[in-house]
Amino acid sequence: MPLSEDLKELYQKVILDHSRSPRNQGQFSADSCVHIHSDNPSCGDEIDLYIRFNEDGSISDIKFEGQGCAISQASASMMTEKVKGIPRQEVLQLIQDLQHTVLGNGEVRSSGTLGELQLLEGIQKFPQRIKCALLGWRGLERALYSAKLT
Amino acid sequence: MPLSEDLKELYQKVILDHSRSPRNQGQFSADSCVHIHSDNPSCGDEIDLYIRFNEDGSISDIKFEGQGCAISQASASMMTEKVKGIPRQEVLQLIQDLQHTVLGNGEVRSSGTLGELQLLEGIQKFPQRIKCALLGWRGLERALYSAKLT
Amino acid sequence: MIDLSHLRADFPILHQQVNGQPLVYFDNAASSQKPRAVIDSLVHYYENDNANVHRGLHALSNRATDAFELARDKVARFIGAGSPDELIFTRGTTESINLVANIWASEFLKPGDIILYTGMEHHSNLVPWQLAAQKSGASVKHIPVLEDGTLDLENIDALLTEQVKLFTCVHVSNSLGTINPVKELCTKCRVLGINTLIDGAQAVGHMSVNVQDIGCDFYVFSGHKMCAPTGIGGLYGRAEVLAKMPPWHGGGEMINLVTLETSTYKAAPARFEAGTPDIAGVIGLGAAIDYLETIGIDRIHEHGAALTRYAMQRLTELPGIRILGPTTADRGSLTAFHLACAHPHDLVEFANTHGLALRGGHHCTQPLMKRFQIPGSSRASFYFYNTSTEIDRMMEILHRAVTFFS
Amino acid sequence: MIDLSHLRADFPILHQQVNGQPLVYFDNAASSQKPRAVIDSLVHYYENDNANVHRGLHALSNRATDAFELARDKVARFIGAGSPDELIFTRGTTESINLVANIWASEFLKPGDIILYTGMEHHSNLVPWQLAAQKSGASVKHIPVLEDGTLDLENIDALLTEQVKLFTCVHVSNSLGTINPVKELCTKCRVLGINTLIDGAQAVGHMSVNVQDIGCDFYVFSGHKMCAPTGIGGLYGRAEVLAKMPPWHGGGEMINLVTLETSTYKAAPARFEAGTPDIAGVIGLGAAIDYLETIGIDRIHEHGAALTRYAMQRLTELPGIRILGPTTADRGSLTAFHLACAHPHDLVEFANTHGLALRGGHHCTQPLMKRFQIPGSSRASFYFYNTSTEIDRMMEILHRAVTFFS
Ligand SMILES: Cc1ncc(COP(=O)(O)O)c(C=O)c1O
Ligand SMILES: Cc1ncc(COP(=O)(O)O)c(C=O)c1O
Repeated sequence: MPLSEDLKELYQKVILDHSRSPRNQGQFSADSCVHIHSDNPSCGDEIDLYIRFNEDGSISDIKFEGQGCAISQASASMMTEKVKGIPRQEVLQLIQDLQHTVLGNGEVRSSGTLGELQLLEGIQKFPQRIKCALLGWRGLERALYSAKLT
Repeated sequence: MPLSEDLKELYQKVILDHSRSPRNQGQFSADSCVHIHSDNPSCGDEIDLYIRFNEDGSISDIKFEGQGCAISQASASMMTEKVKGIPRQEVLQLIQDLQHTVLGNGEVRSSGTLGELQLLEGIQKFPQRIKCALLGWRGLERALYSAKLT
Repeated sequence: MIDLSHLRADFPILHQQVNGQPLVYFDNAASSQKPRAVIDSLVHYYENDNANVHRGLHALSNRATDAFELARDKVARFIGAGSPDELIFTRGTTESINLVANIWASEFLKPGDIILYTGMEHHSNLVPWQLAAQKSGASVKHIPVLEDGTLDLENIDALLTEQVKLFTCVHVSNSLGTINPVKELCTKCRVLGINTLIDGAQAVGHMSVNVQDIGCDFYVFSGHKMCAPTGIGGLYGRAEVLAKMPPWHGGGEMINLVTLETSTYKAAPARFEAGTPDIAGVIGLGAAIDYLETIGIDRIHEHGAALTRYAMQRLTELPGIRILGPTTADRGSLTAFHLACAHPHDLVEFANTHGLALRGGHHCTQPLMKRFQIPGSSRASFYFYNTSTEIDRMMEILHRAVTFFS
Repeated sequence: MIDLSHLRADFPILHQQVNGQPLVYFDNAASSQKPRAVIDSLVHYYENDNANVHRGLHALSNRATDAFELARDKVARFIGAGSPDELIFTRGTTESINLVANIWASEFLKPGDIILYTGMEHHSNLVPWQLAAQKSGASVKHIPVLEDGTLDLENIDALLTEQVKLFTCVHVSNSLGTINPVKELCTKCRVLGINTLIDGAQAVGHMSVNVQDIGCDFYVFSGHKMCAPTGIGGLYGRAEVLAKMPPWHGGGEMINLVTLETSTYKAAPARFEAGTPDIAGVIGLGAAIDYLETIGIDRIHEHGAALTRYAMQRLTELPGIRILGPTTADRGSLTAFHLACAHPHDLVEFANTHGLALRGGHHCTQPLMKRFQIPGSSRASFYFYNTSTEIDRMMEILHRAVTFFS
């Protein structure tokens, strides 16, 4: 398959759609959320995550603001749709699965749980874009570890 | 002519003889002479010139001490034999002639006046040795210009 | 437009397919390609003459030294230096600037002094001065960039205060294509006793450069952007200024006498070239200059300007395009733009799948991107081996990209 | 002696006549020759993959970046670094030392501190420390050299006082051939909290080197002495120490965020590699390591030691000869000597007219020459492509020289 086909696959409708109309855009007031800024200065991509946690460590609500390439913004947008409400342990597992999918290494626990995110698999053919796809996810991971747990 | 023949020519008996038994070795007491130190640290060659001048600027006596390669020491030794007693102007001319001979450029006023020094012509084939051949002469030049003239 | 397409035969790398399409290499501002003559000069050196320079008395070492110093003469002449002793070999523009920002600054910069640069400098001409300012207690100031991509010189005389000790400026901007009036600026500075450094990374090899005519104190450039090997570049320093600078690196070749306690140093250029240099790189740089001179530097400039004009004209076809930099005729041979529908990285990725090598991003000029309020731009940069047919091909691909991303 | 003479076919330069005689190249300690495989790696890079690294999103740039970082992995593994991030590319040994003497010293050196080096260091490992001491108010001290060319370590514990902040030492002396006990010395220093830098210019590529086993904080070397191109070398820095060091040069690739006022910086190795690197040089260094590994570094060492033993034994034939350095079996692959009848420069000149490339002079170790009270020495230095037949030829020529000059 020529690379231009791979590219089409990478930028499938879903991803272009998320990048053009990102879901869960915006922020919460500072005292009611964890705010994590991630950037990749070498390409100018930026993601600001605003996350509200439940008592049990699961995510009650999440928004983001950002700028950058289609991959970084779409990946973050898809992420915010995916992680709301599910238990902390499962989010951590999801982050790992997503990383394995994008890097094409390790084992994905159950690709079923990834859903739409499975589309990011196409990144494997574009290794220099991996950091774009993971930018928001790395922020989420930091947020999970920095959130005070009871 | 192969270079090994050129080399034989360069190190002719006369030059090897001067380098093994340098003429006018030694020094004068500091207050009675001009002392000039020249060195080429990149090859470790050193020449210390001790020169007594006549009232008219001509050299009344000259001695040297030094260490280094055969070329630098022989050239200095031959120089001390040559410059004693002749008028300042002629010494300056001689320095210039010698430089032209060694560098193979410019015009030698009269090769006759060079005598034995003409042998140093062979240096032209060994450009990296030119600074050895000129080490003592550059010192002499500085001495001539630094000597108080009446 | 003059036709230089026959020169493509000299560049083996250009004749390849990338992702099933013929390569169109428009990333010359990042690094140029190398002609057979330059590659051959390296091979010839390593197969015949390789040895350490300056220190040997044997045949190979003498040959290597002669070739090395001959290249210095060539480069010095090529940029119009007064003497080969004014030319110091470095790894490239970045190292050259850092040398000056360390050594000149350590001698001449005092607390309260000002270094004046511009808003369109490459990171390599910003960061070293910020570091030098931090060390010395000096500060940095900049000349703003106007909307049209030229320098705002209206207040230049007010900016050139007595505190300014060094003015530095890019000759040709790698992000905008602007050619700055470096001669006028250096003349002003010279009168005021302000030292000057010109970043010629995008100028040397693209247009005629004469450092004495410009009247700068320092001029810096990279070989890899002008057909020479990677890893070699130059620093021109006016003899008078170099003579006042303390040594840079310590080591072999820059010393006179070394003891276990202290040492004495040679004069320029040796003073600033400690250790074994990139001998093959220097010889390759000489070969690159020989090659460029057979074409003629003015023809190279003319061809680059014509290609750029053509590209800029055709780019306006694209909906939602914003073209950066001046629209005047006299420009560097590159054009940068931003498409509303696609982030530069997405666009460059798309181009690559069609065999087109563009560059997307901040081009090491983050402050400039901020000034124009864009996350980055896409850039097409040309050299003499590029053709208008390649620009047509680029346009075909960009049109497709617009359809794809819209 | 193992026979590696078939490898001579890999080195185009060796098959030439110099002054009508077959070239005998015994100046390997100054710079080694390059095998076809290394030359080819440069040609391949320039003909296929040349582009700037790290910054592009197009195919050539990705290929160049991959090849560049693959070479970093290779070099890091070759010297036993813990991670590729501990390997910084520089122009060579001299630049590597100067980086540390500037950057480590600016952070860690205070007035009253002591830098301890040895009496057998190359100028490149003396002058940078003298300059650093001048700047910081620290001072330099040295471990003396014994008559047999080894370090005088009797008082080492007394020398390693609390004031000593850095100890540096050549791994294999380029003037004596001594192999210093760097592991023992670094272990001592580690216990005392003293940082260590080992100059491996004559060791890497000649013998097995493992920086973690040695236990040093810094290890430096030059590619051009180990079959790689000119202009490339390395600095190993222990991660923990590198992490504490401020940036070196400012410029592209070493920054995170740049504004017109200030900037933030990446971690090692990028932090210390501003600007476009010598991409082809790095790739060539990787190719050199591949080549050396097909031979086997232990065989290279064994062959060099055997050649040196043979040369040292035969040199004793010459009247009035003084051979420098240890006479023990475990030595670097070089031997330096002084003939009473001829100054080294005269001898080397004579050798050259017979096709033999020796080195004569102070070998950038003036203090060592002073210590042994000689104006300089003649040096024959070997690599794996040299043979005992060539040593026989050298002896023939040296015998003639004795006759000529006596
Ligand atoms: C204007 C300008 N300055 C400086 C540089 C840095 O050059 P180098 O990376 O060769 O040191 C570049 C190129 O990247 C440039 O375009
Ligand atoms: C022991 C030693 N240290 C340092 C150097 C300097 O290496 P370079 O000139 O490659 O920087 C050399 C070689 O000349 C050497 O032999």
